[in-house]
Amino acid sequence: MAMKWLALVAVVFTGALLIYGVSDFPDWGSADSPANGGIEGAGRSVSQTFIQETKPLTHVPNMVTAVLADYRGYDTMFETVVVFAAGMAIFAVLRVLKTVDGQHSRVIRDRSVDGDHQRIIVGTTCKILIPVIQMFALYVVAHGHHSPGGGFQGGVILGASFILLGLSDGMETAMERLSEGKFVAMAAIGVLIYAGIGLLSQFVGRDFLDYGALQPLLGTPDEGWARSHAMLGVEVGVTFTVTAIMFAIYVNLASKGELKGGL
Amino acid sequence: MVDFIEIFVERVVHFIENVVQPHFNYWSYVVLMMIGLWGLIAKRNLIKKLIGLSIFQTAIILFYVSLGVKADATIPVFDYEAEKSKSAAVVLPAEPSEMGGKSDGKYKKIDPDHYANPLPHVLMLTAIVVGVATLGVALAVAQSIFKDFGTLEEHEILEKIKTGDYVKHD
Amino acid sequence: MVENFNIIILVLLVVTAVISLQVKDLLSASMIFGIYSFLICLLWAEMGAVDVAFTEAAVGAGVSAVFLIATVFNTKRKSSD
Amino acid sequence: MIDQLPVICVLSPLFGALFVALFGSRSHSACFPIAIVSLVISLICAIGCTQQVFTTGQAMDYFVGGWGAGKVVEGVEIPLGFGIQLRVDHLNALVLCIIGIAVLLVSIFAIRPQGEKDTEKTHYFYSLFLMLACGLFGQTITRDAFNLFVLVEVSSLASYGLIAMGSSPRGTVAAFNYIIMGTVGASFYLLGVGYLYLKTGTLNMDGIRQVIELSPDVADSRSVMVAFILIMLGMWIKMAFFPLYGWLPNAYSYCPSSAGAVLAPLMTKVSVYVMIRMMITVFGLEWVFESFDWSALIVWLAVIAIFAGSVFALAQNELKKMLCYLIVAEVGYMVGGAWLADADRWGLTGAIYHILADALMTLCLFLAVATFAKRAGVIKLDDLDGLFKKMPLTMVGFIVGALAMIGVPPTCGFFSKFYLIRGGIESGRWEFVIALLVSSLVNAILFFRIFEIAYFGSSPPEGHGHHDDEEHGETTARRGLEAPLTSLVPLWITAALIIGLGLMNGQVVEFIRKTVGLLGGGAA
Repeated sequence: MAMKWLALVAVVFTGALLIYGVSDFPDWGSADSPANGGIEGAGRSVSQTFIQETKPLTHVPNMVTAVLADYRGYDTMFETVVVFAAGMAIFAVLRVLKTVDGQHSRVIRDRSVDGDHQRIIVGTTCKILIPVIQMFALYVVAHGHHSPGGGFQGGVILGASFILLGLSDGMETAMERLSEGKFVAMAAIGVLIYAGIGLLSQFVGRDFLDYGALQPLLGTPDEGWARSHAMLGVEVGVTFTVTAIMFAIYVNLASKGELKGGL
Repeated sequence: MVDFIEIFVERVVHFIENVVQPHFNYWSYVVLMMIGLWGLIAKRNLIKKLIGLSIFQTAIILFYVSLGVKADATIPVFDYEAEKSKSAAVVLPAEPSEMGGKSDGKYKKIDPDHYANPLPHVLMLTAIVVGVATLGVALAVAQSIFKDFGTLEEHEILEKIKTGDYVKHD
Repeated sequence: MVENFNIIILVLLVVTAVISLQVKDLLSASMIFGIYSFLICLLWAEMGAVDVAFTEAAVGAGVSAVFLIATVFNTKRKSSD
Repeated sequence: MIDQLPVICVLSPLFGALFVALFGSRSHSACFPIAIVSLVISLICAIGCTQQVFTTGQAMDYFVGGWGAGKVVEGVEIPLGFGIQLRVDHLNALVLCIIGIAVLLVSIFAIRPQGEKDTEKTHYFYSLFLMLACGLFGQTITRDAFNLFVLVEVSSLASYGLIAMGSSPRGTVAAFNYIIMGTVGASFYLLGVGYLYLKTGTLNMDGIRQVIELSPDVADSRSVMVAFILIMLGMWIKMAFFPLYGWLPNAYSYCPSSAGAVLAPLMTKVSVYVMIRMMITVFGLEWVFESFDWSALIVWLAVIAIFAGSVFALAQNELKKMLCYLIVAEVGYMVGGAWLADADRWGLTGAIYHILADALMTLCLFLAVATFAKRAGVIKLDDLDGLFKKMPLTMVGFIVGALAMIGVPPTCGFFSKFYLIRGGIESGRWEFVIALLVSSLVNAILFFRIFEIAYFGSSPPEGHGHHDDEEHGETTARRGLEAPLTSLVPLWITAALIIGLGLMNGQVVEFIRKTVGLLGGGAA
């Protein structure tokens, strides 16, 4: 009960504070607010520069992708590291490496007639669905430059396709496709691709993640195209990590860290 | 009395029109956030706490997305057709002409008010992914707690800690 | 400037948020949280944040609901509050 | 090459973490060398940056992705805040060095991480440990308000994993609370940054300060004030400042001891650093102390924090928990010092110096306590009985740390208290001065009690079941209870650094005071 009162006090206090701050916000949807239009007399705001110069600088139509993977690519790299750290943390917390008496707590699903029927229907449907989902995921990754999408979304969808396989056909089947050693390595390689592309431009003699430096390597007509291609490489790295870790989190949570049995 | 009520209603309507309406999104983000915070503190079930935490985080994301909205803008993806068909280049007043970018040839200078602000979107992509990573770790810890205590209710866990009634590893 | 569409979704959001915190069955709570995520994704798509909406649809309504459900299956389904 | 040092400092542990995850599962013996090499590279980079800042007297700037402010790329002039800026200046150079030293020493100490469920998880431990280091370096070095949030989350997620992987069920519960509190703290910070972004249109710290300084409308607006409160609240949760400290003692005392040895000295200190960075760089000291004059209230909160921490520490009979409550008191020192609005900024100087000093002192004590726990099974104060004879070499390190905590002259603990008290006197905040002195007294009582137990023993030998203990003690004494060199060397290095930092206090303080805003009271 005491917690309820504490919660009430905290909620009322924080809410009042936030509303107090909201009261002198610019109107919702105003294009002239400092965030959108910049401070008066200070020239173009950062976001206006993003909108106007993304096309000349990187040849990428989707500004979100350009800002995400290039201008603020350092943020995105650490975002991928956050995902990787979450995966490692879950392994550290939950993974049971030594089975105590050789048997795990969960009985493998029953083989009754009814269960088999369900299995056939669900299994067949998912077998048809999963390739389509995976193809869509790859499309989302590849088309991130031109439409909404990119490494995270594609990675999550790709990871979800493996999760679906685990749900419909049992975790063992999914783990045959993507075993533990594989997905941990895949997650690490994903971040490594990202940071490696950044490091490559350092070797060329420019700053970290300066994709323009890769122009001679990629043989593009100008630096903008080099940025565009390097962003695609970076997105692929993100996809690797996100796919692997989403699946890893699922298998750990569903099997209490035993990576057997599952839901 | 009737006058009083009328004045009161008038005041409320005035308040809603001038204070709440232009900021409606911001107000509702505060409401959602407070629901999340309430769930976070007052709920005793650990999973409920995590749902509250997620609501709290999505409310913050709603706030960020709201601040990047421009009323007459489209999504932040470059629109070839629209840009090609524009008759005149838009020149911002504060901008010197020599840093105008490549306005020659293929497309003209882009009107920044035509597109939504991409920066908050980028930030929130990061925040969403951070949110799901935190949720995953928290759920793993919750399962680990369940393994040791056999319950996910906070008061029962505290009770068991007091009595020492839980699985102790050496 | 706020359109009615926004207001409807915002009201629904508040309703789903309260229900998912109040319902005693954790499986229902997870599902309703998935609905909440989907609604908020609609709202963001409407506001022009398509990338954010896409991510939220995949992450919030998809994967985190699965994570919650996996945990609920492995622990207890009933909650005291 | 020199100009690449800031980013290498952050990247090196990241690559280490990735290689550990890749190769560590096959052979655990690969983890340790990878960790050491990557952390040594980081430390060298941190020292190199400090050297550079010291010799040139200028801050080192680094723009990730080459999006430097004012640079012209393909005919486009890049504005400030377009990309992400890293900057090593007088404020964070030494903090970087301390982080580098602490993580390196702990990783040597943790050559065999103790207290986790099984040693099969060594590679997860090292991977998380290196990511924690990466996050700490990153959040110290970055100049971008949102990037700071991401790096706070990197280090937080790693620390959640490190705390929850311990074998104690109470540790898992503490980790859960820590996750909730940590996420709420980071979310408040994120929200504050959002309010600032709405009002200033940029995420670069210098950019935000320029807008606040130039435009009185923004500086006086409610949103900026709320943003400031939110950011401070978020950081106070993260650093366990007085009313919000509930998560800390359990989280740090029930986690694996090598994880505790790195989390306890660094996590709270880096949060204090972030708070000071926010005050100096984002809002500007003038705004903080003039437009938003809450100095009195916050110094009082700090005084309560110091008293509460000390009193709770006195009440504990578990060694680690006692140290955890002392951390709560020390956070009170730093927050109070930072908020003493004296004209010459001696309080703030003292607080920054105390970040360095306290990181070393806490590291020293936690290393010693972890060694006690590992070698002699010491958990409670009474277990220390006669430890002086059994582990004299470890005890030496512990004594140095304890004397620094009390504030005995040649150690750095004395000088940090000296500057803090000077700030307190100059600003006329006598309550803060008194709290500092009382806290030193309490620390003296606490540690001399420990010395007494460890030297003379707490109870007469005919105590309950003491016979077994003695026999056990005798056999172990023959084998040598003394810790191995991998534990002793980090401990002694820390102890030497405590004294070294104390002796060098003049130069260090002179260096710190070159931070913009600390000299002459105004931000430039």
